[in-house]
Amino acid sequence: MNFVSPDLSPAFAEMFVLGMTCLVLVVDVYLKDSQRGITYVLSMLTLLGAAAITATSGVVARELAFSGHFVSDPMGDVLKLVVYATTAVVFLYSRDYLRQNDLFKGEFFMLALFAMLGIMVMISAGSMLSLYLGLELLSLSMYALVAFQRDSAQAAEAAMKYFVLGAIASGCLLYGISLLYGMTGTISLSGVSAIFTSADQFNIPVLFGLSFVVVGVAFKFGAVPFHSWVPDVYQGAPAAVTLFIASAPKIAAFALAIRLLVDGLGDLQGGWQDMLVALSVLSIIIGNLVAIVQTNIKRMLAYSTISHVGFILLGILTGSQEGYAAAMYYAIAYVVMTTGAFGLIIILSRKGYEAEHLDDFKGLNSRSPWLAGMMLMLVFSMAGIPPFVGFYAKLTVLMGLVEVGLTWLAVLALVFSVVGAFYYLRVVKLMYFDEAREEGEPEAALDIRVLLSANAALVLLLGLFPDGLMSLCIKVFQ
Amino acid sequence: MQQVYLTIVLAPLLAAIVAGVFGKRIGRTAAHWSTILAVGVSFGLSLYTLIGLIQGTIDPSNESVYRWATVGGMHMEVGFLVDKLTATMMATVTFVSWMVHIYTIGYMSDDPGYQRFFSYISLFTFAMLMLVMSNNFLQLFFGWEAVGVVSYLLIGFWFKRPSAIFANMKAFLVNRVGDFGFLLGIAGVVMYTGTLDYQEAFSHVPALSTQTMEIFQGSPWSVMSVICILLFIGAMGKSAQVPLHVWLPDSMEGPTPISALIHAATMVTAGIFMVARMSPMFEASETALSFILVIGATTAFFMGLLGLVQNDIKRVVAYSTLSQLGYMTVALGASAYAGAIFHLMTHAFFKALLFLAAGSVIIAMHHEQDMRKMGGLRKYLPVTYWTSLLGSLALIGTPGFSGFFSKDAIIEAVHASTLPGAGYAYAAVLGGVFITALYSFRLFFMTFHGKERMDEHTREHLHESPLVVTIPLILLAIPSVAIGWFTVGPFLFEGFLGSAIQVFPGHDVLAEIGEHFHGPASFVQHGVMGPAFWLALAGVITAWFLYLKSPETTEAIATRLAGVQRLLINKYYFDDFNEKVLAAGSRGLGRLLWRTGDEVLIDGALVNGSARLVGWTAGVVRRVQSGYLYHYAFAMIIGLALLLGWTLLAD
Amino acid sequence: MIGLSHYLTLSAILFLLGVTGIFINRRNVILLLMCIELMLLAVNFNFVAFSRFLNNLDGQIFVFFILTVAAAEAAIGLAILVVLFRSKNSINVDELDSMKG
Amino acid sequence: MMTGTPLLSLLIWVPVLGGLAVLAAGETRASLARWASLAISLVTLALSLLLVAGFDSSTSVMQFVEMRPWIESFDIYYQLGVDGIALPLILLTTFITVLVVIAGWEVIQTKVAQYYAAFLIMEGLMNGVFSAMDAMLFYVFWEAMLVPMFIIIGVWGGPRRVYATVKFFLYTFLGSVFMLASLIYMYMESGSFEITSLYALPLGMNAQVLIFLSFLAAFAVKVPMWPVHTWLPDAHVEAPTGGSVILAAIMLKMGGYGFLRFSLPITPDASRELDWLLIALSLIAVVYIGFVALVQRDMKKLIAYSSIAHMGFVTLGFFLMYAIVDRTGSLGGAAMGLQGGMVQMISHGLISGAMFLCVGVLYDRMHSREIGDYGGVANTMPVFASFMVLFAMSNAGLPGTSGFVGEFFVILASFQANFWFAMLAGTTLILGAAYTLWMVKRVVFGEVANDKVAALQDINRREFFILGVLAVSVLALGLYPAPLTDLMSSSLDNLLNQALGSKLVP
Amino acid sequence: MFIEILFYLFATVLVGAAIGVITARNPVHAVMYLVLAFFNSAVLWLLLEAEFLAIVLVLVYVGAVMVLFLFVVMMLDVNVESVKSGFTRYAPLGVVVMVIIAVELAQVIWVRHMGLRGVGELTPMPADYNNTRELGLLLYTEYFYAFELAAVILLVAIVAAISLTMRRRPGLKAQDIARQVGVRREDRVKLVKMDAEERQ
Repeated sequence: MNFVSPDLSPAFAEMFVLGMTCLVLVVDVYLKDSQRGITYVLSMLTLLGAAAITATSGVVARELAFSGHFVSDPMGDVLKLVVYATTAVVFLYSRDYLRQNDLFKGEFFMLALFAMLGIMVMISAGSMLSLYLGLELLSLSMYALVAFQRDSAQAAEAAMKYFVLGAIASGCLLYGISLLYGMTGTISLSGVSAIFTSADQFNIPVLFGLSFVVVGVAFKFGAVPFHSWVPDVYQGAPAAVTLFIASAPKIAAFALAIRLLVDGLGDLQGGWQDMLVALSVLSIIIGNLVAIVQTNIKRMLAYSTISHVGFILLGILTGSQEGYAAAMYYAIAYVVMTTGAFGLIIILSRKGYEAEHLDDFKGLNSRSPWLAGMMLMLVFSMAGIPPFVGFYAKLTVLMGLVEVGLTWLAVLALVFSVVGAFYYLRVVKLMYFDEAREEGEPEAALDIRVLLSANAALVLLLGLFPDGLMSLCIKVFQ
Repeated sequence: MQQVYLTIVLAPLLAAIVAGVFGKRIGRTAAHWSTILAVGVSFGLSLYTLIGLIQGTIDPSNESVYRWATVGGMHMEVGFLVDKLTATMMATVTFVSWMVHIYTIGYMSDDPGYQRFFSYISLFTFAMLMLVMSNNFLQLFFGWEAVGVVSYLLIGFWFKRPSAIFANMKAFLVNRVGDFGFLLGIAGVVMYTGTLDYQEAFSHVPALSTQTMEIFQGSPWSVMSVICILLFIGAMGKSAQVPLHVWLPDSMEGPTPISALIHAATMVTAGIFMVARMSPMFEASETALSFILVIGATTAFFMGLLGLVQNDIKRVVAYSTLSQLGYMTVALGASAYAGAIFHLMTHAFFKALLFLAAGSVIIAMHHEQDMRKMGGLRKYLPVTYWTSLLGSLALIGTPGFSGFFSKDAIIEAVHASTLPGAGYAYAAVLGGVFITALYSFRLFFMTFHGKERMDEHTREHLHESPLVVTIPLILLAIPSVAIGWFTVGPFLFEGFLGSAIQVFPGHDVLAEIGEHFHGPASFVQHGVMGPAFWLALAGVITAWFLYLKSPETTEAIATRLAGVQRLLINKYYFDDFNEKVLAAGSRGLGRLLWRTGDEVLIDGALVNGSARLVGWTAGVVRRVQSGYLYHYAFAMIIGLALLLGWTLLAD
Repeated sequence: MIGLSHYLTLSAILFLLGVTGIFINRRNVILLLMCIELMLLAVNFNFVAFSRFLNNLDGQIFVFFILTVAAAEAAIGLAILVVLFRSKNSINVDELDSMKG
Repeated sequence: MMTGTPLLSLLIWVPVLGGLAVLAAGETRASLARWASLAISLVTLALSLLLVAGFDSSTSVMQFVEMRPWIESFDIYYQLGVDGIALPLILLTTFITVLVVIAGWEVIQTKVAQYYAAFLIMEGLMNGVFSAMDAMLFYVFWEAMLVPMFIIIGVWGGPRRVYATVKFFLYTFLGSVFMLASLIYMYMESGSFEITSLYALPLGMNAQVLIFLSFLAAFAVKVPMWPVHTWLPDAHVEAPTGGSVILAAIMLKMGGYGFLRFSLPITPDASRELDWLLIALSLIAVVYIGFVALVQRDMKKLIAYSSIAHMGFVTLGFFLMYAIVDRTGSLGGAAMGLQGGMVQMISHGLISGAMFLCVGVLYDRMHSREIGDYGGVANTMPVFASFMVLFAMSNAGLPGTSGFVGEFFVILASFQANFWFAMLAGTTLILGAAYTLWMVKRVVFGEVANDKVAALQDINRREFFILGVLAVSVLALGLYPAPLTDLMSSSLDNLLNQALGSKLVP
Repeated sequence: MFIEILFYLFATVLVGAAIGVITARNPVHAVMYLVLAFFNSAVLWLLLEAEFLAIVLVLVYVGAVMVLFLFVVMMLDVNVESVKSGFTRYAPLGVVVMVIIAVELAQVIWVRHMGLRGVGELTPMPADYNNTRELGLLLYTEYFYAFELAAVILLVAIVAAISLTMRRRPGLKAQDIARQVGVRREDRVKLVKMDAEERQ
């Protein structure tokens, strides 16, 4: 028995988040409803502290910890920081919305923090096991969050669908993992990576395992045909939860893909490339097409997400460092844009009323030019119009594609982004060209307004000066 | 001298701007005085130039004023080429214009657009001077189009009249058809000579005369023929040659001074002038000359015929103008450029006179233009009567009158010409003489003699026109009668125009005639013995018989030749063809292209069609998202199955 | 001789039966949860079999965690089910169609 | 030359930031927005005049070059510069924007600040397009322009504005994405987005043809060339006057500019190979669209179609060079085609702008663009009628006005390429006059058609100023185009050399 | 041979039970079939000498999870008869797809032998081999991190389950121990002092 106490330092951030979440859990029990603000502040402090820890950890190279189950590398740190920020933004946007809808409970923050912890685990996963556990931690919290508004039948329905489909997906993922384990005898990603060689990309059983794994990854992303949950969940969940689901977990999905497909199965790139090509093409086509006929903005954004996911996958499937960096850049840009868009939906919502119909955006420019302007930037950014960040996201992905000779894919993606522009334009049309259905400026707290402005400004600033983030993404993959 | 030339050109322009832009502010009198003064100055200086050139105190000059643009290494400049040809044109144009300015004071006295009118005619004078004084094709084209625009504005001067604004558009468009050819001709010149300058271009002609180009695969055409015919198409538009003549009769919708100035004396002769100016080029292509000859002859005869059935006094004169332009064109075709220019000059005087006289009649008749409502005006309008008699005599070529010298020279020249088509042309011009006399005196008799057919009210108010009208008539009558006597010699036979006109020896019909020329008196004597004189006389007598002596014979003939009459009244159906086939066809084609091409095919099928396709597909695809959990699961499993299957198949 | 392939086949059959159960059934949602358990059981079979045939305990450890997670998953799944039942008064899969398109 | 002052940057950012400032000032202070916008646009105009003053037209190298790293990860630079091709277009932009600002003075009463902000931002972006020397920077400006234009047409446009503006946006967006793909491809080949390094990049024939076609997709839509022109009539008809003016005067020019800046020098061999296609499309535009314009009942639509026909001359002029050089071996004719196209662009900018402003003047009074609703406007609006006739004449290519110059050059050049090209191009003399004058006849001349026309007021001082300034420019350019042609000639000669060279991979 | 018989016996029952799960009309029956399936699996795992997991499966899974299922089924009292037809219209198609996947899997498992390297014959473990001990050794050393995570997941499950299902009905009377314990005499008993009535 030689038990060596493991070096815990790489996982300080995770431990801090876990500890603080437990603290929130305990503190929250003793709070009256009127004092929930303390939970909120504590949650925010958790994020702040975690950010401080991660930011100061100064990881420069890839390090393994916990017998290889934990990896810390610069990419992970960057992604984690993005996740903290996203979660904080989600909390801030949601605060008043939750209050108005009697959802301002400690459980929301706890579950969200647990979900975030799951994301962090996934980001730092060094083995298929920790990847799986992180995924489940995230998923279980998410299922609960979706059903969080207990009096809403839609939310419960959405949660049920999400749960069942998610379980199938994790079943598939596990099945795939089990096959991979069977063929390699290890569950550590680096171990798997050491065993497979590029010759294995023609090895049918390996590819079988890979297929199952890809199903799991694709589900997490919401890529067609594993996308069915996305629109229903986005629509059914309360806007605050949708905001969360739509943002941070995409980073998790990206991490999942990178850890599993690149870190673990990088040598099988030839195998999964074709699969991802099919998935991304379908996602871009179906996402953009079906978004056109939506009348519910949450649903529309869901389909738009699906098409964005197609782009992220395009970046990953290149199998090149530039492509991964592009996908990461895209994922981050997507998160920035999508938080803004859902943030605006939250601002427009009132007590007992979700501003989820596209018509709710009618005449927003007359009601509040400022909000309309912010949404304008967000929407054009999503459509990929320069000088907003969405354009550079697409650009980097396309450059990655062209570099590996997949020009036809780039052209196809571009053409469908034109199709997609149509429904984004519709939002602008509603805001700017139509008469308002109701009068008065939507009410929102100052900090939320500032946040939204900052969010939109970020979309613009990252567009005007895209290099900082871009070079960061490239650096972490070198 | 450049300052002088610039003054000649710019004075009318300046006056036009003053009268046009500040017309309201400076009032009517100031408007007409400023323009009359400016054109007067131009005339004075033009005359000075002409005399100077004749006397040799001024050298012909070819100078550029400024560089317009440099393109592809080619300088395009604006400049003046002043030689005797130019100076003659300048003097004629400014003189007639000046007269018309003065006349207008009376004619337009009660029109609300008084200042505007003066501005336009001054502007016209500027444009016409730019045209004739140009030393290059660019400026020529500028003047060419500018006179067209002013003509457009003036024909539509009374823009409330539907007929006027129809006529001006028609005039512009028909002219544009000519300009289309003209511009292509210029393009040809640029391509083959690399310059827009006349002199430089002419210097390339000898080298080009044997060169060919392929317009249709495999059939080489002479470059010079192509260029000259294209240029001549421009002249056909401007000088109203068949089949681009249709605008001229309609242009009579404009005020009469305009008809005199633009549509008789000056603008319409621009084509003639241009061909004469380009004589070195046209000489290089017999094909083009033949073409010109035939077109001119056709115009001269057949347009004259149309004058016989018109009742509108101005339209008769207009057809007469067409016919006379045909004569000039024939002269060009026969290489008798000097004859053409000579006829141009004499015609400018007597035709302006006739128009102004007609205008005087119209004033007296309170803007009634139908000759059937006139008659017996002789006693009411003595000055007009006598001046129009002189004008008509000049027009029909009465020996000794100016028109005689020029027309007879043309007839002789055609007779002497050996080009293909010369025989036809000779017949046509001779027939034209008879027709000219017939319609001229038909007009004269119907207007001034016979029964007074106007209504009582008009008759009571009949009186001679004011002095501003009659003085120009008298002043124009003088050259109409006399100028031929003094100028025929130098113009036609003594090389007055000098090097401005170049004729290949083989074509030089005037020189041939010139061998028999022994002064104007003998020319008259010779003319009296020629067929032309007798034909003219016959025409006058026939007119007297048909329209004064025995109108019933006229009717009998008319019924006998009903078919011919219908043809003539409908102007050979040119207008019908243009309106019902060309214009309507264009509109129909436009509508077809718009509705079918743009709206149905491109927009409907391609643009909206693809949008609809996208929408339809989206509608279908969204149905897959049925809301049922088992469908969603099924979709996932199918996805899985496909991934697995693909791996197996790819193996 | 019972080899690895036998176990794998058995596991594959179980997995597919689980999946099939999910999408051919239009009865209540509980059944779906049970089908998920079947799928996980199949996965566990794989792991156990591989672990045994590879002489490598990692697989069994993995199964241990899967069992844990599956329990948590079942708890949450059932909780959602209860919420669903309370708000809809039905757990029919057929009636979960308020959102579509 | 003003060294050190980043004039081009100022030209881009002064209006953009100014526009944002106007936007921030809000809707409550409309007159402040107006005056501020006027001031900003005037400053920008002054800046562009400084540019002209410091420009050396004897050389074809880029001037006022600014270069800063922008996206280093992809070697994308913030690189600006102008040559004789871009400079006139920048000047046109700043000039027209001032007029547009004035033109909206009393007409726009709703969301004034947004209106002006949109135009100012547009101005900056358009200047950016014309001065960008990095292909990606160019693309960014190129696409970003769609946003303000989309808003302008959609918010202040006519009844079918939504259809029109969406159509405009998607059409142009679809066209330009192909260009993006090509740019990326070339970046992969050359490792740089710098336009000058793309000039130097050798490319195989197939690659060139594909790149050429993708550029064609982008630029042909913008120009627009037949058969991708149908967005233009709709967009023009529905756009507010200012929008139509900017659209016609400047945005269409970007397509032409793109051909010169990208297609010809980057893919010379493909251009040579496919020049027949461009010439054919241009001639179709001239003839086909000429006929279509003839039967329009809506004034703006008519002018829009006439724009397409006139832009046909631009593209015709640009792509004649190969045929000319093959047939005559003379570079002069080829240069003439290029010059003609360029002059036509500038001139069309002035004339179409003026025509749209004229229609705007009428529309503001009668709220109708139907030709049938008018008649005899000259009776009640004589001054306006004079302007209208003048601009109509220049639209019909009357010598002495700018409309003639470009057409003249192009027809001269096309004759050197092929007699039939000239023949078909020359039909514009007839068709152009026909549709323009027919419209003038029905609108301006004739008896007063109805009470509404009878009640018309002649143009006020503001309108007189705008139209007057345009009239003076149209005449000045027509009577003395040498300054313009001299400004462009060395750059165009240089372009000609590039376009006639070959850069096939050996 | 004995092993084979056992394997096929239990495997058959297992598959039968699984089919029972997905076809049973009555949810209670389905749960029972599932329990049967778990038991059979446990036995099969014993054949694979994974004793600890087999026990855990029975104890934890059948003992806790399946009971929970039963509990919920009972609690929700789902009306069995309300469902007329149990299968979707696409069920046959679904089965076809599943058969296709099955064929694909079989192809890989039997024809390609999973592409395994180094998988030999099954050699029985030594007699002193303690599966539980070996697992425990690994679990608390190498899998320490995962173990903690599993704990967190369970915590999440608890939090989630409680927050989703616990509700306070307005009329519900709940016991409050603290209040019960902390009650003071003064709160419950009120001594009222009143004058004695005068005797009649």
